[in-house]
Amino acid sequence: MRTKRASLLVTLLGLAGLCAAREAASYPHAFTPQQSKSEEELLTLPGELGRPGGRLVVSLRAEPKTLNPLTAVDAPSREVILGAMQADLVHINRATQLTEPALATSWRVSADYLQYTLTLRKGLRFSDGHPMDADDILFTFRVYLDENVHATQRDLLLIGGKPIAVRKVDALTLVFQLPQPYGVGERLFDGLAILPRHLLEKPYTEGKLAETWALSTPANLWAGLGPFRLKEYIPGQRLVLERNPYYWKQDGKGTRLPYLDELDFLFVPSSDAQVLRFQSGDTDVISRLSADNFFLLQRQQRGFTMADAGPGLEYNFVFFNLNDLGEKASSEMARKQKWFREVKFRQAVSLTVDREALVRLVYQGRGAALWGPVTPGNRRWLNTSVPHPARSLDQARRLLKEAGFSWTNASNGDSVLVDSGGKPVEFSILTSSSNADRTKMATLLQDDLKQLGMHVQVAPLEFRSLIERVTQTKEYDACLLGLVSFDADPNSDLNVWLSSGGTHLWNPSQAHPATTWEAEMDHLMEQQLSATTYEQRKKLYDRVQEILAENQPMIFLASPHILAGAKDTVGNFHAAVLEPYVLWNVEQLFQRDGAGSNSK
Amino acid sequence: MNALLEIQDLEVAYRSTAGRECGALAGVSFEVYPGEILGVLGESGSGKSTLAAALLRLLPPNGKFRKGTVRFEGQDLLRARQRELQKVRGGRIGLIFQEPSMALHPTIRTGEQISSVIAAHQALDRRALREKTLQVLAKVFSADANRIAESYPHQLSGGQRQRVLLAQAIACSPALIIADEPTASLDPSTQQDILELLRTLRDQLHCAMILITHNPAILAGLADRILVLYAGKVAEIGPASEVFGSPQHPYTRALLKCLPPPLTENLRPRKSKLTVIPGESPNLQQLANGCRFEPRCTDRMDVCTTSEPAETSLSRHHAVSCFRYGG
Amino acid sequence: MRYFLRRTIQAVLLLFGVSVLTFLFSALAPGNYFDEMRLNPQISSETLASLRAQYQLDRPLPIRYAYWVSSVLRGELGFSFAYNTPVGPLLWVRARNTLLLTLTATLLAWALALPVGIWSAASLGRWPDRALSGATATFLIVPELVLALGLLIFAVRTNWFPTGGFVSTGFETLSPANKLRDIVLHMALPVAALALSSLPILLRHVRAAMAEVLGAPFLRAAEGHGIPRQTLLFKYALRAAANPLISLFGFSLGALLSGSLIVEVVMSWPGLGPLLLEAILARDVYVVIGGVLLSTIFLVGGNFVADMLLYRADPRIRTESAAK
Amino acid sequence: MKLPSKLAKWLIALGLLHGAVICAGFFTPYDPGEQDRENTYQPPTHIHLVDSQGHFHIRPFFYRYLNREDFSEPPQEDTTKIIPLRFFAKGARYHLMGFIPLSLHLFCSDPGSGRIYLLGTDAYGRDQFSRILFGGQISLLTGLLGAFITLLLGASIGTTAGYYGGWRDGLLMRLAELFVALPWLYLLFALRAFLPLAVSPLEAFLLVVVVVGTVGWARPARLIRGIVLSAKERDFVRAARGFGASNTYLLRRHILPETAGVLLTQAAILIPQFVLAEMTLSFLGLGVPEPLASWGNLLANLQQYSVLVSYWWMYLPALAIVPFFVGYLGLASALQEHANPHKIEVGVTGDTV
Repeated sequence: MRTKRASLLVTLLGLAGLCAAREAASYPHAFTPQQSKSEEELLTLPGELGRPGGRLVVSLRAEPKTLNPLTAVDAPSREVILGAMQADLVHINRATQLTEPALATSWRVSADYLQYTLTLRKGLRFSDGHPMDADDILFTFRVYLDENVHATQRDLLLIGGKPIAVRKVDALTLVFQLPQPYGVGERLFDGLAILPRHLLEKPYTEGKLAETWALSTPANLWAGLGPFRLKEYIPGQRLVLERNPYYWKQDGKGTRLPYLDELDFLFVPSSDAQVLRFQSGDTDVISRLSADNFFLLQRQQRGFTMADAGPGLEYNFVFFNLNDLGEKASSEMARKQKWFREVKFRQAVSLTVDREALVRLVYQGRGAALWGPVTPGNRRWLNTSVPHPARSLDQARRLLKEAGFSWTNASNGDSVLVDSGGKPVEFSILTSSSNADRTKMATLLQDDLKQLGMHVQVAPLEFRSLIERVTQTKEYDACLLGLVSFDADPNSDLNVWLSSGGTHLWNPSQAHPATTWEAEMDHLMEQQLSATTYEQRKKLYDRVQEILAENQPMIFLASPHILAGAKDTVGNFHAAVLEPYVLWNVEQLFQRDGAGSNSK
Repeated sequence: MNALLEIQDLEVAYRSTAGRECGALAGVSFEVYPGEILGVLGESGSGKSTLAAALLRLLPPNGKFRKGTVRFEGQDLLRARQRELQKVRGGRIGLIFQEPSMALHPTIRTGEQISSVIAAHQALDRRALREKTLQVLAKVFSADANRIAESYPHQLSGGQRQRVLLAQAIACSPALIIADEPTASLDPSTQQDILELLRTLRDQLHCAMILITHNPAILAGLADRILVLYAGKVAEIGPASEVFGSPQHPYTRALLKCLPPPLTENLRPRKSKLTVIPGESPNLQQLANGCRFEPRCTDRMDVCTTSEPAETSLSRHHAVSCFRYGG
Repeated sequence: MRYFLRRTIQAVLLLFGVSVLTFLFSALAPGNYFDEMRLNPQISSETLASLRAQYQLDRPLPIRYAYWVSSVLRGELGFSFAYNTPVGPLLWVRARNTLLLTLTATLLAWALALPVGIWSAASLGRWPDRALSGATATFLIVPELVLALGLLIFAVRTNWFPTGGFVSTGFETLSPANKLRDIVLHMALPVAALALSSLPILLRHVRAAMAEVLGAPFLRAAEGHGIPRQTLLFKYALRAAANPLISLFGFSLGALLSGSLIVEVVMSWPGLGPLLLEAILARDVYVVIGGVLLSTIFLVGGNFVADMLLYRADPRIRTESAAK
Repeated sequence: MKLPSKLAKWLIALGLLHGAVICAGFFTPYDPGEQDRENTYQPPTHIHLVDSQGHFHIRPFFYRYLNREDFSEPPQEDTTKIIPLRFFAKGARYHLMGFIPLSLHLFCSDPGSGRIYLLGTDAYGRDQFSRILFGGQISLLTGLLGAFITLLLGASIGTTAGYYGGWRDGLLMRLAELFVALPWLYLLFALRAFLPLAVSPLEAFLLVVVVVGTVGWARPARLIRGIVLSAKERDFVRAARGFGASNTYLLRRHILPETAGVLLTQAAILIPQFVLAEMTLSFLGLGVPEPLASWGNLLANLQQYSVLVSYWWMYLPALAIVPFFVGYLGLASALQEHANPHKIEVGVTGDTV
């Protein structure tokens, strides 16, 4: 056996949350619909005027698996499809985190928040030149909602278990009927690619939709509404996209976007190799940089623009196994769960964590300490009044003493924490072995907790084994994980806070909330779902954050900054804290020298 | 007549794994003349094989020449360059090893093993090489040279293998053949065949031969001169008729006493012979002062325990190392 | 001929065994492909169940196995959950790239290991041998991954070699000669990493096998016949030491598809490595089983070649099997 | 019997190296798991005899490094405070050879005065020197026991297959092929699922040994089989069999000795490989758990690109391990020479038989 440790694909828990938010669309920039030749209604983007032509090369950590938005669930496929090849009706701007017009130029909400009327942009064409109209949208939603297609988007379009209904008013107007009131439903449309009926209707009726648009699809059988379209796929090596000549955006001077002629995705399966290839000039932009590599590149001064976009939406935390295990629980597990259920125990653990050291040692300072799930990067939803208690071993000890714990001296002279039954407090923390940052955090935590006399073992597990343990078999003591909100809106974490949610990690999918504070959180989350103003929602969500801080079901640790880089020659490079961190404005990126990356 | 091979005061030692040295040959001198057969007689451990190896500088890595010269056709082999030496080995001096089953490469066809020897000394093309190989084989096999050439050693009998070794040795018509126990592992009738063959070859090729053996019977009637080796020293050297007729050294006498009537040797002669001479051959790592044969000698004198005898000439061709003759 | 037939039957049985065991392990390994979606709040557990049902993941193991075997017979080698395509074509393309890399590296490693190992054995215990032993010891502890990374750093610093991949971005526009040059340049580092990581082991074996035979009487005999040293070492000694080396060579051939995983990942070589590694982690089981099966075929092939070579090289084995 | 000098030399060298590892607690100043979070990635401490004013001190001393804001700057020594080295001083508690409780260290500094890092510190500010020596205890034992298990399995299976031949050979060799062909990564995932999460260090270690030992037998088995195959066809073995020698006698006297060379070579190769295999297992959560040190752990740090190019002292563990591996390889060669009968016997009697 000669397999050695590989820096395996760091699988972030990409919690893609596409949820509704009730807020009026307010735009920082003026979008002026402009009538251009032959009924085309192009969207004009502000920003630096670019230079058409050239090629941009980006590395992907894994090969995309498909070009079919219905079956794409892996991060690379989504990044390619949603980021560069497809377009949605309404788009969440990754920089402002607000909704803005896309394929739909405007939307109207009925007074009862049950009806959304969308107006389509005029003169839209798919990348193969075929015109797009309301029938394509009807087709798209029929496909998404068809149970036999197994589209993962289907669940999004069910509200309260009932599907959204779509009705065509005329060629450019559609009415979406929601089964129950829902905040700003327009956020639902982000990420829903519109499918070309003229290409997909046949496979759909034949029941072969899932297999269509595999990577080997000939370029002429593929069409989308995004800035780029398929040119060529070379298995294992790269995916080449070319400029969509029918794209519906233009720059301030009326030049049709995108600027780039070609967008190349190279498959570079190791993160270190990605850095090296960026360093050697093979790729033009890089994102998801670790702090170490960020410093490394910054130090080199090889003509890179390095960008620290600030704290992202990833929050890392430890949680204990609070599941109701019933008869399944061993006596040992029952004893441990008695500690874990004790809120003072959790608070003591939280007080012992040296968050400052985590940020310094794990993120080399490019991160933020966390006391709640909302990171400082998400200013609109951060509850600034949640207390940030300083690390205090004395206070932690006092809490533990109050909860009936005490200390004895072990044979080797170490002080050992014991529970009321005299048993030493020992437990293990699961963590994903492929994520170096989290393993490091766990090791630091282990050392922190040793000072309380807790004997903690770190158990790094391969990711899927970990998920199975946490969500299926529930055989674990504690677990260190991280979640990334796809969208800065609280609703993206709905299933984390609802006690019935599948990602309510410490005790998922409960039939009834196990505790009063969980019941209160359920109530608050549901309330904010139907609340109509930002202020109302913010107040409700602030209370959720307070409950979390009081009860510490998750002990929040730290959040890394979003670090990215680009060659100096790449114009309009602005890293965002939302995915895709760098390619979110790919239609505006351009090569200053026009040549693009192709040095060798 | 000029000597073909002249060995003077040859001393060889081995370094043991513990790092100590022990002498295997201690000042051996003799000559070999063109066309003659010199029989070298000695029991196990007397240094016979070392002598054979030393002549061609084939000592194992832990063997070392201490002093002496080996002059062959006017060239000092011990100081010759590797290239020169290689020309002599197999070209001018043919070598026959004692164990035919181990001296042949197990996975190369015999014909190829012979042609390799030829190719090492003569620039011939493939066909000529093959022809020459078959010719050489024909000299040692009355028939079937082709089949033998295509065979692997393990497919041949002991006698056949020994003939192949012979063929390798004579392949380049050498001036001297050194045969180290050529018949030791063979049954008596095959032994006779091989000895007969050796004699024939000598007559055909007019080469000299050093025939090393522990068995005096083999040398009788074949060797022109006899050299008796004991514990790395020459005990007695002289014409075969004289040495066999009137052995002078006590060791030679003891050795010849155990000679059974000719042609009735049993299969494993070594054992029966050596039991007759009392005592065991000396441990060369722990030599006392004095004559090396002294502990086993029936004629020992006082002087024998304190110093070593020198070679004394009895006649022009006959010399003995024993105090009885002056020493 | 009968021997050949017997080997074929054995190979089929082996493949059967490997596939059954891999299937079992895949069932035992925790989690399945759709588990990652479990943490995705967009997707309900009903959808997950229906997806699992669609791919028959909810069926009992024997049925899944039967389903897979029928797919193998169709030449598809099963169906990839992630790629939504048959596994066969996924594997072929990448296996070709892997072979290009590993075959070159293996041949290079052997071409280096033989002369150097023989030289080392011939100077056993003297300084060249000692220096070499030190060097092999050093290389033995350098993990393949570190070696590959080191070479990449070298490439970045010197700019002499590309830092990974198979061809440059503008490959299509190059002239045939430049295309060849481009591929060779891209191959240089991964080949070097692979060759260097297998070299110490090969060297040790060549040296040991040669040291074993160098004291043999027939070599001294051959030396006594004036056979030149080159012939002595490279023909006589090497042939005598061939048996263990041929077995080892069989292993080298067998590892052609499976031995380059890490290097491929680090050097972003479009071979089987990245595909299989991702498939293993994502529990895309049929891709894994297909990959395992493919490398098993190579293994069997490698052993078969080794047996054939042994049969050719050692007449004693030939005689023995003829006698049977 | 007296050992040949070369063998003795290697044995002594390895003995000294292992001695240092076994008595790691005494030779190292600190507990290998102790974190010094203020001093992560510290370069090795310099030991001085002459201070910044040019005064000579009899007692060796060192300076602390000033903390750096940015890791890219070279570290500066704080020359205002001389920290003397203390020899045979009391420090962290440890168990010598695992059972003698002691707190005596060969060298350390006064508590609270600043810490000495002979080989620098890692990402957690742990003393690398201590980690290397303590890590050796686990890794060497893993390598030795693992190699022993592998070779024992390999030799017995290979010998059985080669010696008895026939259906046994076929079966065992197919089994070996199966073992080589199996996807071990999968098996290990499966294995991990069955094991309790929090394994004690001892359990974890035994697991590593067993996993490492049982996975690798196929290759040695095949090599051994090849040798046994040819050995049993040697004339003297055939002869001995003809005389009615028993199988056990033949195996013990004639066949197994032939395999010694390959076994020893394999051992010398396997020990380093197993030390590294531990690294892979750690990745799967099967290896030696943090914060325990092992050589596999230490080398794993090098797999990060940023570490590889930024902190040169992180290479030192690799350098420290080299002498052990050179020692094992040298020992293997010496043993091989010792075991090889031709070369030595020839010299002593002068006649080869």
